[in-house]
Amino acid sequence: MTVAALELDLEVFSGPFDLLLTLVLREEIDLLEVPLAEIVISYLDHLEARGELDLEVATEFLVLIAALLELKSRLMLPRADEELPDFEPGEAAEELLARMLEAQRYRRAAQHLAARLAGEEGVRYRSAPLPPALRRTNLADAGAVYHPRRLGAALGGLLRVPPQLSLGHLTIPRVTTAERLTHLRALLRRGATTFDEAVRGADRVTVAVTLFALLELYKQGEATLTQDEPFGDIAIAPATPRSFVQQVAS
Amino acid sequence: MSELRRIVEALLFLSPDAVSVADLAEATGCDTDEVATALAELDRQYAPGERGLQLKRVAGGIALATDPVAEEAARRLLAKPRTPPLTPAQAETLAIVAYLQPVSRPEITRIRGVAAESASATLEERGFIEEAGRSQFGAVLYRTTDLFLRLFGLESLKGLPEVAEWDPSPEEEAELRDRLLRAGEQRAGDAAGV
Amino acid sequence: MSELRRIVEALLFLSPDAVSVADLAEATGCDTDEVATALAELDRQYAPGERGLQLKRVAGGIALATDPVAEEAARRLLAKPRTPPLTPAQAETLAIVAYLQPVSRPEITRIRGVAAESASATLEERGFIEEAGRSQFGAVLYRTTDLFLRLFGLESLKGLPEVAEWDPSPEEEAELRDRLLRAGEQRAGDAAGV
Repeated sequence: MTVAALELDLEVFSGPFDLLLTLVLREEIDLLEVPLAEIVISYLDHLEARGELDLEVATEFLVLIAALLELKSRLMLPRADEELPDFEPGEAAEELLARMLEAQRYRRAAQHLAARLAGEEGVRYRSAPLPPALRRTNLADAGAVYHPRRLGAALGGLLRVPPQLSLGHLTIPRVTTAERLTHLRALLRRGATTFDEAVRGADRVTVAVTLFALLELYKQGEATLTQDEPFGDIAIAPATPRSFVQQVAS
Repeated sequence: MSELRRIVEALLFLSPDAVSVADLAEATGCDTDEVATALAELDRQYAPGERGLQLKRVAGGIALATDPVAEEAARRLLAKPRTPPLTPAQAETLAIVAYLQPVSRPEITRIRGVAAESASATLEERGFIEEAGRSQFGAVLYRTTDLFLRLFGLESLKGLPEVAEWDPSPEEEAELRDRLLRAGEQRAGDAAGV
Repeated sequence: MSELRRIVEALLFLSPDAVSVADLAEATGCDTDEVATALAELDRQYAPGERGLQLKRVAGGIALATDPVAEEAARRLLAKPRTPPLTPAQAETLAIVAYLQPVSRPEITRIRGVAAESASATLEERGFIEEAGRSQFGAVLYRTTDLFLRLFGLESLKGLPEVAEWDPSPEEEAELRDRLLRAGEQRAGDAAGV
């Protein structure tokens, strides 16, 4: 089975995955209403039922679901053009296109190689050991063809610890979940707060990471969340006596 | 029949790998023109349909191989297939190594979108790819082997079609672009309204 | 020429050992008389002096073997130690064995940060390294051979160059083995993240 035929049964859509994809791209279904996590769970259920992992299908699924997640997360976050001029609309799509084209290229090359190998079916080479007379090497015939320096150099290379990767050219990991957790806990020590309050003046990335941190707080049972309507402000309240929160935060 | 032709035939029979004309010349003490003449004589003897064996130009040299006419019987006698077919993951990994060599495993992973550990390990075990040094970050680089050329019937890597041949057609690319860009426009439009 | 003759020729070419008429009959799906007829045809083709190969009747059946005319050239081509340039993987593996012997394959893998099966198999096949018993955990241990010393022009292992000479951090006093293992683990971690 291919990813395309993965049967989905979601609230907003029921049918094969490729149809959903088409409808999303044709804007006939709002991506914001599609629960991507449920699609992933459907796929995992399907894998479990099948009991084996077809890597090619899994790759295709990962590429598609990653693309959908990326589009959806951009739809959900407020834009900040001034701050991130490098995220032009369409740029992510261009990048995705380039990657899909590259993957496609090697998938076709792979088909060519597989066909080539199949075409050589029946052409066998001999793999018998040499006759005993040819297997004996006369030590006296063996001259020095290698320099011992090569060995010292190879070992020296192995002693070298590789340089640390420079992440200087990446702008994304400027803010960590841990930082935003600390920030949220500090706010909660003073009592209830709201998401808008927690991300006041923050850029897009910080907003996203703060949301992660908030979900983490909720999971840990440190806070309760209330949202009256979609896109409305989220009210955040400490879920436990303040002493406990302080204890966790310290 | 010339003695040189007989000797060359014997050397091709014994050698586990394809043998270059230069190596045949050195071993026989003849010059490369003489070896080429002997090979031409052998070519006539091994004309298609004549023998159970054929003379193949592969992996930068000459090798004796069986004619596919014997495959069924060979499988019964040796009780093993020639070489199992490639899984799609292995074929893709091999294609990337063949065209981009030397190439690191992280780069293969980036192109394929999934980890390539198991496919590259299998390809290495089967002797299709081998290590070719390390990248500046210490990641192992891979290249294809002579065995790869031999089993795929290639004389050299030049025998592979140009990589551009596998690019999607302009129409396919335009269609894919259109679909993606429309999603992008929607995103811009919707997001502006948030 | 009959197809059966061609198939029998291919089977004899592939088989490392002599093959019995019964086995040939079973593999080809023919009866032994037909195989005997095909072998008689082959006998004529392989008449002495015609080819570089001979059809031999030996204990256990029939075998293809080279004609003695090729003996000297075969020795020149195949019996010399095979000494192509070492690949980086082979040089690293050989250096680890040379300096740390006896050393197990898992340890080589840990130091290199990547599996060493194919490199150590090649080194063993070429006679550069050999097995030297087993570790307490049952892993094969390797050591270098006399051929290794010869090919590197060394009188003994004492002649190996000082490692410190190549070590960019000679101030570190820890034992060579520990330092190699630590660098290897670091490398494996980093490479995975690239």
